[in-house]
Amino acid sequence: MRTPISFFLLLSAVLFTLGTLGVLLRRNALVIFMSIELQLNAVNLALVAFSRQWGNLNGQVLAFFSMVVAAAEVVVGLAIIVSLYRKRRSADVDEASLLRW
Amino acid sequence: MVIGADLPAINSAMPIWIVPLFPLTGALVLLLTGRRWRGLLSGWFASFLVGASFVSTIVLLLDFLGGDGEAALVNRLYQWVAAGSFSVDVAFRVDPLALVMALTVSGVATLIHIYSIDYMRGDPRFARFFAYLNLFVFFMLVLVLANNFLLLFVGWEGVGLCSYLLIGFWFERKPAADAAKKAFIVTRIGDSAFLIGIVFIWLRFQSLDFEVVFARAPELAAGTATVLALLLFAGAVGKSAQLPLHTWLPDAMEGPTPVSALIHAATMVTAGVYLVVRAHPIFEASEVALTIVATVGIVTAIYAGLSAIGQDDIKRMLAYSTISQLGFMFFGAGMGAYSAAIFLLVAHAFFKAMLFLGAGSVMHGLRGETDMMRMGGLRRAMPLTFWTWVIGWLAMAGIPPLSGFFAKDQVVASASENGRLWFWIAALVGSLLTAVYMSRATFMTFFGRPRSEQKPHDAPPRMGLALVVLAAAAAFGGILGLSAVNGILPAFLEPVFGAAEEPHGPLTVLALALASSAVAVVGIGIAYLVYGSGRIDWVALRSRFAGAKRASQRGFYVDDVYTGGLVAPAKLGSAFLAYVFDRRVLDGAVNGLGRIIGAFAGRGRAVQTGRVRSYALAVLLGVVGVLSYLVVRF
Amino acid sequence: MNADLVVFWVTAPLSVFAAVAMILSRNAVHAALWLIVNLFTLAVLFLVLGSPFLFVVQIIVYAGAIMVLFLFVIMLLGVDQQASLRETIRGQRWLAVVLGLGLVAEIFFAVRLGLGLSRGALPDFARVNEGGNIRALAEVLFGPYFFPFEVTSILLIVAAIGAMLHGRRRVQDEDVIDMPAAAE
Amino acid sequence: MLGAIDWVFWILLVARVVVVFAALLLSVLLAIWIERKVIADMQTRIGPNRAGPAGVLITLADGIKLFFKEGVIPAAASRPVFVIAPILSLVPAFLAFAVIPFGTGVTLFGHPVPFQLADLDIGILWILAMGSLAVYGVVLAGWSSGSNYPLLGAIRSSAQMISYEVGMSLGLIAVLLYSGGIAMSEVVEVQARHFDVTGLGWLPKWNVFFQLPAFLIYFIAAVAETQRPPFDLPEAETELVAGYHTEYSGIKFAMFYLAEYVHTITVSAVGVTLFLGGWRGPMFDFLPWLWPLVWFLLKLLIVIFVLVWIRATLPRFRYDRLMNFGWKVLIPFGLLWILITAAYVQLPQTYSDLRAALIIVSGTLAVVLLVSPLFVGPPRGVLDEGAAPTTREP
Repeated sequence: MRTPISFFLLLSAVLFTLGTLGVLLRRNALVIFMSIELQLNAVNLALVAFSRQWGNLNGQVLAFFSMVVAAAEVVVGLAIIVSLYRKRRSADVDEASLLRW
Repeated sequence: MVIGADLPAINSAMPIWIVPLFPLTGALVLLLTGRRWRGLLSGWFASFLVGASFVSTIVLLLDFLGGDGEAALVNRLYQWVAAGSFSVDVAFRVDPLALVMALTVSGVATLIHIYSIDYMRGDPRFARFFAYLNLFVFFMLVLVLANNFLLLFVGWEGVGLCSYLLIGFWFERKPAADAAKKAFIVTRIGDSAFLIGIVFIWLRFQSLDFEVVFARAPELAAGTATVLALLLFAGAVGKSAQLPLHTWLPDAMEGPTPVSALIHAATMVTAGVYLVVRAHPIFEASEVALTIVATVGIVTAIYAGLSAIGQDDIKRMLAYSTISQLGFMFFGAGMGAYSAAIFLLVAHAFFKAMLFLGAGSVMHGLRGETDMMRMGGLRRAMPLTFWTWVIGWLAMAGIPPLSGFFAKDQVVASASENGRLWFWIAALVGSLLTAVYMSRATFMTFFGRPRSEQKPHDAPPRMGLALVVLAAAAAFGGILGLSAVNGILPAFLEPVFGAAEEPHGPLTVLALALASSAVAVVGIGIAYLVYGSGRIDWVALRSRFAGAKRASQRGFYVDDVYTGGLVAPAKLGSAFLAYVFDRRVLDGAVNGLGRIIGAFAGRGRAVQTGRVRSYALAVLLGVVGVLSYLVVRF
Repeated sequence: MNADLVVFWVTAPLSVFAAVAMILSRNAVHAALWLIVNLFTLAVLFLVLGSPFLFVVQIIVYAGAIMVLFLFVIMLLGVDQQASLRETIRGQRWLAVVLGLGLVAEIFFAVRLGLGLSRGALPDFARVNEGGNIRALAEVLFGPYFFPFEVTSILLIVAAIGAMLHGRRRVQDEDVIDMPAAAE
Repeated sequence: MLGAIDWVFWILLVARVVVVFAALLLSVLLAIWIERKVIADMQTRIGPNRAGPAGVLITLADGIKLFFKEGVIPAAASRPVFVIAPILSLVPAFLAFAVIPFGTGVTLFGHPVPFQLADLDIGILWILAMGSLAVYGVVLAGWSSGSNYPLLGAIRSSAQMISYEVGMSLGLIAVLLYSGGIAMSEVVEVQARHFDVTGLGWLPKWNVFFQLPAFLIYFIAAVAETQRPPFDLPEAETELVAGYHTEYSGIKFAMFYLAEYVHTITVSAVGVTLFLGGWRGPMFDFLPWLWPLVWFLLKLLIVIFVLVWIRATLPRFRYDRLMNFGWKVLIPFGLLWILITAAYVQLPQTYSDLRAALIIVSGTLAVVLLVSPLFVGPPRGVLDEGAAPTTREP
């Protein structure tokens, strides 16, 4: 393999930032949630790249765990969004500001 | 799990933990799935598991008898606590004493489970009742099979918990809920002392294992031994309802009757006796402690006997009689007659469980009536209950050749053998009282004219089964200990207590036996004269001696003294703290602080927009800030 | 020109494009589809980085389960109207973009400081993947990482039960049969 | 590097892809014809009999007809997704076939040509991955049609596919544990052993014998995955018209139809490979590369025949029954079976065979007994079917 690992890391950084921007700019809870998934994936890419760089499998294992945790997180998060939607008839996060003063 | 890994020499065919595992399984399954069970199935399930526990205990017994003469089989499951040098294993121990206790517990519990199936039928929390019963059996087995003080304490507190849950099983009724709380709190006083005792044991011996502690107990200085023994004894006093911590037991009769039979007569309350007997090397290191045990025991026995005579409620009468009998057991233990105490414990488990179940059967037949003033003449309507009751009554009164005679005779005789004449006389007085109050209850309940309009009926067959089996045990249990020196039980227990000595008191065995039978007959005679013969108008007698009657019925006002002397001042003090100190001083300070903080917070809360995205932006700001610091630093 | 470099330069721009398209899609379903495209490109990159196992797990878990759940929820709720992209919080947009650029720049510097932007000689991964990537990964997963692995299984169960309870419609009180039928 | 490219290798590879693709298409044509013929036979009808000998070309004729029909796109549809959806349902079905070995292979021009597109390390996982992608075609088709029936049909189908995919994975995991390998070739290799019981030495140790429960789980889940009867709820036309592809017509509809059959053939082939010994069978010296093909096709034909037979025999499930069966029977059973298989694989390493068997049997009983209270009796708060709702006494 001749591709420098730093390329992957930079791609990961770009994707992570795009995910961050998605969280910050969008108001639909589902799209925000997808952006979080994008961030997680960017991190996974970095982890796998590190694993390749240092020649051991710890990074891959960590990425695997992060996928498992992501699955659990999505299940719970979607359940929350569904019940939020049932209550408020809207998936707009700006409207769900009950905790404001 | 490595089972008994460090004990290769012992070839126990069956691991000991199997025995408590059965009821634990039952309790867990029933607690988790209680509402799904329909009908009586859960009761059968629970009874089956406890029965399995009984059978496996018998297997253990056979293993032990067939073993190579080891004094005890020990299974270490795993290291439970490891904190610095403090290390405790979860380990179970089987020796003759533990086996006798475990057999009694699981055997009586099996019968009472079966009895309860009919007794509790139709209760909306049927399955939960059996879950608690199973849980109780589990903890009780842990208690008797434990190999160290801490595990014993776990079982000890566990049975306390189950006692609380079961006394308050019908918690919708305020008296039941109150009684449950009372039982829990009063026994806790003793338990605290017990726990302190355990800590002392650790400090002194650096171990809590029975082998280590008991092997080194004779080294104890007399003073240390006294303190240690009295701390343990305080726990026993609470659990076994001895003076002055006895007040919870009569109230505990608010629980379902099978619970009274199992927990508050046959098993849990005897745990105190078991503890004293188990820890006898510590007690023996202090003459003072033994004397105190004996004194407390005999005083309690006489006090509770007097109180029992005044009771009209059949269950409270039995409760006081239990206190009294437990007093006898402590008396025996205090006299050094350990196997006699255990013998009385086993016999008492049989006949008192039977009497309670008989009382339950009477209540069952009379739709929950417990007042003996409204019973009478039941022997025709309930022949089975009556005849089994008669066996229990005579056994308890000490009529030969029933089990109670042998057991009590040995306990009473132990005083004579020690040459303590006054103790012996006091014990005879206690026996006399026992015979009197039991006979009184019998005559009031089963003889004379019926004093209620109800149509009583006899117990259904499953309840009858438990009655008959227990009555048979009460009748023939004496075989276990025909002689204090070389009977079956004393011989079996010999490895634990050492060989019994030939009696050397001023009176011969035969004379002692004659004396105690005579006392029993006299007691029954007195009761017959007053309550059974019809020649004395005992109802009129009651009103003539109303003061004495009330004093006896109220347990000589011990409870009222507690209420007035301890509870009321405590309540008053709490009220002052709650309504004056807390409201004015503490609340004032807190409110003032709160107002100050609130004033600051009013400014700060403007930051909280409630919009998730603003918060996320703030997080990003932080991330970028921290990262730029790191990048600049490197 | 190496095969893996070709693959990288094909998938990386596609991946970035898909991510941009995702956050700019006005329709939630389209956003989800773009995210799926992005996930596939990442899966391919995992393959390039020597982890066929993560490649297939990425497809099964992310593409096969997570994104299907997303689509399912979108369809169930019917929140697929065209969303307005107008910003409502003052200053949010440009601050976000500036900070995002800052983040990328910082990571760029960090990578340059740490790894260097192109350094050849990578360790031999064939030895690490001895006997197949799955076997090698299993050795690590069920060796030093065994306890966390077991913990994740508990996490999954708890998440499933939690989601079930959370998403369940409340049963009306009068429909509940609480009292067990009186036994006999 | 460019100059060193081995042209023959690449041409053979491309040829392999093309041949497999064409063979799969051809087998779909035949499979549809077989299905119609067999069902007709079972219902004492004649079935297709016009196009070609015994109507064998009927599918081709149908395909040509559909190809020339007008492809209607509803006005409310989301156009790009509407077009992509049928492709998305076709591609994974084809791709899954790539890892299935259907013969030993031959050597051409000095290059070994295995009868398998790719023997991936991740064989079984690849099949699972492709199976999980199949949902997209359904979901997107239903959503993009912009109409209610397809949407409801898609929700139903995708819920069904997601649910049964779990059961299917459990079945496959059991085989994977039992075989000790993930690559398809390893699984086939394991099944080459024979029974070492006297009198049964001729019988190959196919996974179907010792993994019968896993086979049943896989088979049921596979039928549900492909949405064939009796699990063809999405096509319960009385309720949902034609399910998720109600709005499709012409060549796009043909693609869904094709995908369905490719999927059927693929899961059958997977079943044959994992449970029925794959291409293994008695070999002869004459044309050694041919026999594996023959055996594989024969087994495939038998499985497809069984599928058709089931279709002709069983009535359709009710939807809630289907979900209940999937979640409350198939999955717990699958988990239990994995437990048993794992014990079977692991325990003999430490214990003697007899003790291991004892532990497995008693452990299984214990698990079943402990868990069974959860499955017996009506759970709290759920009414019995048909029972009048009882209200709480005031």
